[in-house]
Amino acid sequence: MAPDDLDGLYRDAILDHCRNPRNRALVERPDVSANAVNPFCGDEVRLQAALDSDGRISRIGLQAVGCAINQASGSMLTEAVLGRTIKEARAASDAFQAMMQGRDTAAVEGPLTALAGVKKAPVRVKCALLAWSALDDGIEDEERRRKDTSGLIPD
Amino acid sequence: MAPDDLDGLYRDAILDHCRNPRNRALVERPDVSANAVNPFCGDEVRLQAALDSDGRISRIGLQAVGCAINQASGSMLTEAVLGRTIKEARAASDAFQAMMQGRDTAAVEGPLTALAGVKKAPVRVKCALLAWSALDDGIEDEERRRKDTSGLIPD
Amino acid sequence: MLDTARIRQDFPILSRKVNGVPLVYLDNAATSQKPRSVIRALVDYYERYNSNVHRGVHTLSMEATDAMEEARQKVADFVNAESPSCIIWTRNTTEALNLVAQGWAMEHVAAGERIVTTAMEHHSNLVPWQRVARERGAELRILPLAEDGALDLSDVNSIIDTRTRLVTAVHVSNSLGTINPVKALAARAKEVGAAFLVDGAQSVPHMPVDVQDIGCDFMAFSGHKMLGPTGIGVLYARREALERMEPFLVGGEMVLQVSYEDATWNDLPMRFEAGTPNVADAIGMGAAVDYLNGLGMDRVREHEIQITGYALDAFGEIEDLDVFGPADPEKRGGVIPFHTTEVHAHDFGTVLDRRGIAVRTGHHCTMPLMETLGVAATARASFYVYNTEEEVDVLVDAVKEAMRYFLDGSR
Amino acid sequence: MLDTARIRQDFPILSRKVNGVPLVYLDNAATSQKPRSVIRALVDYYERYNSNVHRGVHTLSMEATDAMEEARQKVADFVNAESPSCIIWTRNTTEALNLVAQGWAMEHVAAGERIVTTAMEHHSNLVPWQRVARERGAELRILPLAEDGALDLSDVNSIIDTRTRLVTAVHVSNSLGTINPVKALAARAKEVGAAFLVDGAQSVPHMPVDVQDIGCDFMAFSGHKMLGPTGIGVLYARREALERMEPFLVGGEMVLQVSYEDATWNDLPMRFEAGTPNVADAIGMGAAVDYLNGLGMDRVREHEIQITGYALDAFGEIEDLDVFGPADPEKRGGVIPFHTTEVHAHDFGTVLDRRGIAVRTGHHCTMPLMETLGVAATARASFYVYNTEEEVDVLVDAVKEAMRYFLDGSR
Ligand SMILES: Cc1ncc(COP(=O)(O)O)c(C=O)c1O
Ligand SMILES: Cc1ncc(COP(=O)(O)O)c(C=O)c1O
Repeated sequence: MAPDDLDGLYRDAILDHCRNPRNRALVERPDVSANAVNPFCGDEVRLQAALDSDGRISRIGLQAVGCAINQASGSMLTEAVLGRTIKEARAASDAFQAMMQGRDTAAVEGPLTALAGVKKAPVRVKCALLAWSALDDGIEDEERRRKDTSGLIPD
Repeated sequence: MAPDDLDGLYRDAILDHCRNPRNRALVERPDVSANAVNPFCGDEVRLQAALDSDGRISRIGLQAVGCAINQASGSMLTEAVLGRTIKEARAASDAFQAMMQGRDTAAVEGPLTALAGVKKAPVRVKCALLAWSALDDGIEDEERRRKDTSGLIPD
Repeated sequence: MLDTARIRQDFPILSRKVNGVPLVYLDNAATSQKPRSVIRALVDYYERYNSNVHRGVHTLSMEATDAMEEARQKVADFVNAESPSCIIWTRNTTEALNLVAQGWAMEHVAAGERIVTTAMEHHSNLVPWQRVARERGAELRILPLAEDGALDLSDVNSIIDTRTRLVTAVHVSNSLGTINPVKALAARAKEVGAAFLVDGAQSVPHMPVDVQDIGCDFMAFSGHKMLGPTGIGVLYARREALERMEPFLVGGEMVLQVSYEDATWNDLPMRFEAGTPNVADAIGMGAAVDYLNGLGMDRVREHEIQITGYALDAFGEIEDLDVFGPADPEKRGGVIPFHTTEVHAHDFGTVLDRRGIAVRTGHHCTMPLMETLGVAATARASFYVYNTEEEVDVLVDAVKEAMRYFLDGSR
Repeated sequence: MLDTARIRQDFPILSRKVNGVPLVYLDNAATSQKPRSVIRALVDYYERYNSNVHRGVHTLSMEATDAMEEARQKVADFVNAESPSCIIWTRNTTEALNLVAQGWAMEHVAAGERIVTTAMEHHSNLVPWQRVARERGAELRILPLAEDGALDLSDVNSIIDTRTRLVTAVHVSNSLGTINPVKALAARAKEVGAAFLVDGAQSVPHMPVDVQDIGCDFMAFSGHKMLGPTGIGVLYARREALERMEPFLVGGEMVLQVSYEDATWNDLPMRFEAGTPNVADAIGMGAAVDYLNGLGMDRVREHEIQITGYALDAFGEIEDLDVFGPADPEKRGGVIPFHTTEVHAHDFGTVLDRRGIAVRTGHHCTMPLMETLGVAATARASFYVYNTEEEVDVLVDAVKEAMRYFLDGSR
């Protein structure tokens, strides 16, 4: 019974983010807002973010309910995308998904790399992805809204 | 490929009755009359018999359509019960069924014993029994009728 | 008591390693493992007498038919059904329950009448009744839960009233372990003239079950949960009930005569078995019944009371861990659902898997019950004839380890 | 050509003796025999990774889920389905056909509309439509038979008219051998806006079949007729068709969220697979597909044309023996139904069985067709990958012997 074995899955960074989740406070007047649910395990994520005038994520709040991997992934997400533009956030999301699906690990940096170990338990990969699917949904909504608005108000 | 092997099943008596069925002509004004069908193989039996004043089967007609075993069994049946009382016919039927179900072979005599070999092909036993189930049905009907009549007309 | 050491020899999978350590299989409520004799029965069938059944005059077909019907007789005897023609082969419990819903309830439940089920049903014994109730304008009533994981029967006589046409209950809950008082429910159903259906998925494999003694009209169970193969299940139905049922699947084998315009139905039980049956797995289920009879169902039950009691005691000593269901092992099946706010069920599942332990995690197909209990998911260990107290020790240690690990990272 | 001598080595049952002589298995249209690799796949599953699938986080459950989904992918590729989510596991062809009848046709066929099927359907593709037509007040129309055992399509455009909602046809007739022009029927169905369902029970096992090329909305087939285990079958359905279908069986695994009052359905294909699936046999069916792919379906078809041609020639020389179905082996599957007024089909069956030969006798679940043909029953020899011309010789000799025997007792 090698503890190392568990550590490969639940690395210290994961346990740290899970015990002390960052950016749990939801933001006021969010520009990006989305929920994601996995009905099979009861995991839930609620994500909100506000953009500054440059289109950068200036504030972010995320509340994750459920397993350690979901919570840690959500918490790490907030740190990874805070201060980034929407486009950069989307690229980060793509990179993270590529890593978790075993396609390409190159573009992921920082604590998020700790989640690569979850691939050892393939059914848990979707736990790691839940927060990111909320982010993708929120960004998509926001972009659609912008397009609609720019279409309505000719400049 | 031992021909004996087939002979155990299709004994000469069976082939003889099958090629030259006895008592094929249906009788006029029958007292006993019944049909039996096996929808799965298309076998059919039509049986009619007239009783004399002693309650003996004085005339009998049976038409069997289908396989050799059904035809032979029906033909043999007519010879076995002609001249018998209804009660005797029913006893003959019971004895034959006991033989075919492997319970008791003692009470069967004459050409009918040739059908015992059919037990080697258990699914075919019901072919051998079809005519007899028509006989049973016909006798039962006739007895019910007699009872009803005797109940209706007080003597 | 069962000789588990000897029994384990009969199950090839139990010598397997998982993640480098011996498999500790505690997911028996989901599906059981199979003894060599069951696997052998399948191989034997395919290697020696595989054939389509019914109406074949050739030797293989006769042998296959005989073997399948013999298996039906074994299953009938196992639950003390009055006749093998009361045993309908289905794929699983779920199909058996749907057969009652579609074939019986859709015919016999009318608008304004009631169907009564319980708060602890598996989705398979809940969703079919939602559909019948909706389509027939009937009311679906739920017998509620008491504090201790038992049914609250204080209002049973008003819930099951004279407008009730069908009462159904799970015999042993797969999420709580609770053994329900099916005999009493059968009696109340009879009183009001309702039919009574038992979901026996978790009882038939684990204790002596006598359908006539219970007095139920229908009972559903699955081969795969009782040492048998996947793909075969059973609906037991009283003959009178079967005769009032419409066929569910129509086609080959279940008809008597067919014209282009019309068809008449075959005798029981074939009327409810359309198409080529799952011959091999029916025979395999017969072999599973033989194996269980060899152990003795009384002793199977005894063993489970013992190991469940042992596990309840050990779990009871873990702080901050909740175990659901009745406290008395005599009142429950060998199912232990546990939960803590410290460790999510899925993390339990993953950590235990690294230790070779297979438990199920999630809602166990009882979402409404989970909502009532106020949890999103539980982890569930469930026992069978081959499980040992040593395996319970391995489980308990791993649960403690997981809790320490997630709480402060210590091991 | 197929190397039958080598292939026979893969089928343990073929070395069996029946009534003291080697088994000559010619009942393949009823069910096929199984190669060692399929039996091995089942044993492997039960000995190494048997587990309930879906949502289990433990290793065995993940392995079982992966293997079952891999099998689904194999089956999808085998018939060139656009996606594995278009493959629904059922028990057999009959259940697959009923799923279309109950899940699709009951929803989409209205009073006064038409369902069109053919005069040579198996009961399983006739009786379900009788029921839908009766319950929905629709009309069931039958495409008639031509002289040579083919369909008479001279009136097809008036029979399949714009009020037709569903057209269905057997791809290869199990009673005649006829290969039907399913592509043309698909085109006509599309023209009038009707859905098209193919009964592929006798085609998928025996020839290359491409559902997209045919252009059908649904296709049903059985594992047990294509070297796979009993108890597993498939409904292929186009995604658009599946999305317009109601679940047939409801309960565990096929739901997304459930309350006491209501439930929402899961994604495709799980929506149509309630309860624990037949995991082992699905995996076994995948192994059967592997085996057939190893042989090459083109060569399987070639072999059957060859052996069928050989048998047709030999039978053609027997006086007073009628063989039904198209004369050209290219236009038929490997099914030879024969009949003579001298020897009843059942007597043929019994005599051939004494010679080790397994043929099917009776109406082959096509009673209305038998009535059209004017016979009560036929004997039917049907071939597969392991059958040889020597076996045809044994059959032909035994048929001649039986005819002599019943005619004049000579042997
Ligand atoms: C053409 C055809 N359709 C349907 C079926 C029914 O198949 P199953 O019995 O596997 O449901 C058969 C097999 O008997 C068949 O030959
Ligand atoms: C109580 C209960 N009912 C029904 C079922 C459904 O059984 P199956 O999946 O074999 O249809 C189960 C198994 O999961 C169960 O535990």
